[in-house]
Amino acid sequence: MSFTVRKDESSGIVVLGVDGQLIVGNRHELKSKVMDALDAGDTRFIVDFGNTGYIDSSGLGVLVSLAKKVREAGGDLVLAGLNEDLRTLFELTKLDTLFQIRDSIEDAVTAF
Amino acid sequence: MSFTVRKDESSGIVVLGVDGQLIVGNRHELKSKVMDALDAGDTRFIVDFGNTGYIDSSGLGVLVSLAKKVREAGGDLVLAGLNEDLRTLFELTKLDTLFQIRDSIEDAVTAF
Amino acid sequence: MATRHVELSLRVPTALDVVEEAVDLVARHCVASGVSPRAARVRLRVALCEALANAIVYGNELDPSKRVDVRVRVSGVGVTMDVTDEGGGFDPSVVPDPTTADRLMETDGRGLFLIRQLADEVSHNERGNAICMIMRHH
Amino acid sequence: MATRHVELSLRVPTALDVVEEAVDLVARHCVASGVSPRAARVRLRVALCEALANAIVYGNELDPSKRVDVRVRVSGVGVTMDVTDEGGGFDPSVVPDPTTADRLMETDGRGLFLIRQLADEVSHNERGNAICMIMRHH
Ligand SMILES: Nc1ncnc2c1ncn2[C@@H]1O[C@H](COP(=O)(O)OP(=O)(O)O)[C@@H](O)[C@H]1O
Ligand SMILES: Nc1ncnc2c1ncn2[C@@H]1O[C@H](COP(=O)(O)OP(=O)(O)O)[C@@H](O)[C@H]1O
Repeated sequence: MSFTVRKDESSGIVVLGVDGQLIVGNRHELKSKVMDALDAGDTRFIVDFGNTGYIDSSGLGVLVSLAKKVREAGGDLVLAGLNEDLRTLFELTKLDTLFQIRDSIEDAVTAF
Repeated sequence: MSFTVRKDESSGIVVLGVDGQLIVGNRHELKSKVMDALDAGDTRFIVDFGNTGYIDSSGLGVLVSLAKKVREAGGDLVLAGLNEDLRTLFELTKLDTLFQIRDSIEDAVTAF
Repeated sequence: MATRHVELSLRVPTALDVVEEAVDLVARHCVASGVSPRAARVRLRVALCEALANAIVYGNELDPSKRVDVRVRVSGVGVTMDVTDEGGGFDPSVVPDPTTADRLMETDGRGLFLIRQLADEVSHNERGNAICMIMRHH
Repeated sequence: MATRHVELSLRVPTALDVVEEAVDLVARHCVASGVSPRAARVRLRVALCEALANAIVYGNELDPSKRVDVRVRVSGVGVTMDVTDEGGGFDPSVVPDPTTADRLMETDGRGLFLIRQLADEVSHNERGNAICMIMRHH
């Protein structure tokens, strides 16, 4: 379970990879990684769920909280790589109306 | 968990592969596979533990029982491919004195 | 497939960093007992994760002297998971819907809602410190 | 590594075909709790497998209305596994050594011996229907 941070070469967008779970026990790590990047001046973020197992309500909550902060800074946080089961979690909670959700990172890059 | 039976091409020796466990729940399968081959006239057997997880005392017991029957028929049953942990089980129970134990199937073929 | 299954109980310490381990253990057990890997991957894991987090945070109030008990039974019909904490309980009927427009931007309050959406049946004991979730095989 | 671990209990039906599943579940849990995979692969698995088989065959005499209870605790010192059946028990002090020349060709009688060789400490309750095995981290 770990989070990776990299910059997309051509666009300069920050891509955060969620490897494993995004849940109550580790969501603070993701939050601090995004906050660090915001402090460093980044405002465009993609969260890549291609290697994610599951997300709980705390994980959804931290995404909401981060999206608020990123938008306040004039940027956006776009979600990518969600499989059908993970996407269902966003649909059930109606958070699919709050986030831009794209199939792949390449698609997500064009969402900004 | 399954047992495979094949004949070594050049020697005609029956090679039994133990994939998974050889334990109380499945030892009868191994027994009947060897008994079938004995009935068909085979007397030389190698049991290949290269893909084996663990062996319990029932598994050891079935090997003892089969070795007796095979030797009564004038043949032998040689063990191969045991890792260090599995070999320890034979050493602890002194069954390493009862069986020919060889590192590889190629070595075991030369034991007859 | 054997109809009689191993029944699993876990005694979980009041610590959020063991939730993932407990959830994994239960999910793998359920798959070994015939639950579809697909159902176990997200649906079952998320429901159990929510129930455990609530038991640890709200039930046991992070008190390390307390424990959470989990009991899992797999039958031909489905999986039954009971999660019991040592807290005073709560009234599950007053938890609001987190999907209304005014609550959509909230960071909390989606746990019980998700459990109710993901499980086929959810019930609580009278005190409110035990939740029972049933997920039927589909 | 967290010092407080999930404590595992299993209620196992009296059926030999679930032994492997129960053993796997315990072994994976132990590894997740910090036991070395090497120790879990054969040593722990064989010891537990023997105890379960004895509980099912001799303790519960294959009576499907009976159950075997397994309790597993991992601490900083090692793993403690208790296996309890519903039988009348036995006297473990009279079980003979299976490695003597006259017994070497026997097909049975190596279970308890292996448990004693593989575990660091083995004890039984007075009735003889419960065995406690301790395997220390090395
Ligand atoms: N086991 C429990 N013991 C006491 N209160 C609980 C328990 N589970 C849930 N609650 C209460 O129900 C509320 C809603 O829980 P939930 O829907 O999971 O959202 P969240 O955990 O994000 O607040 C919690 O804020 C808490 O007050
Ligand atoms: N849980 C138990 N309840 C009753 N008797 C037992 C139990 N475990 C072991 N025994 C007795 O101890 C004997 C030796 O057991 P063991 O060393 O495992 O060898 P085996 O199972 O091959 O006979 C058994 O034959 C049985 O009589």
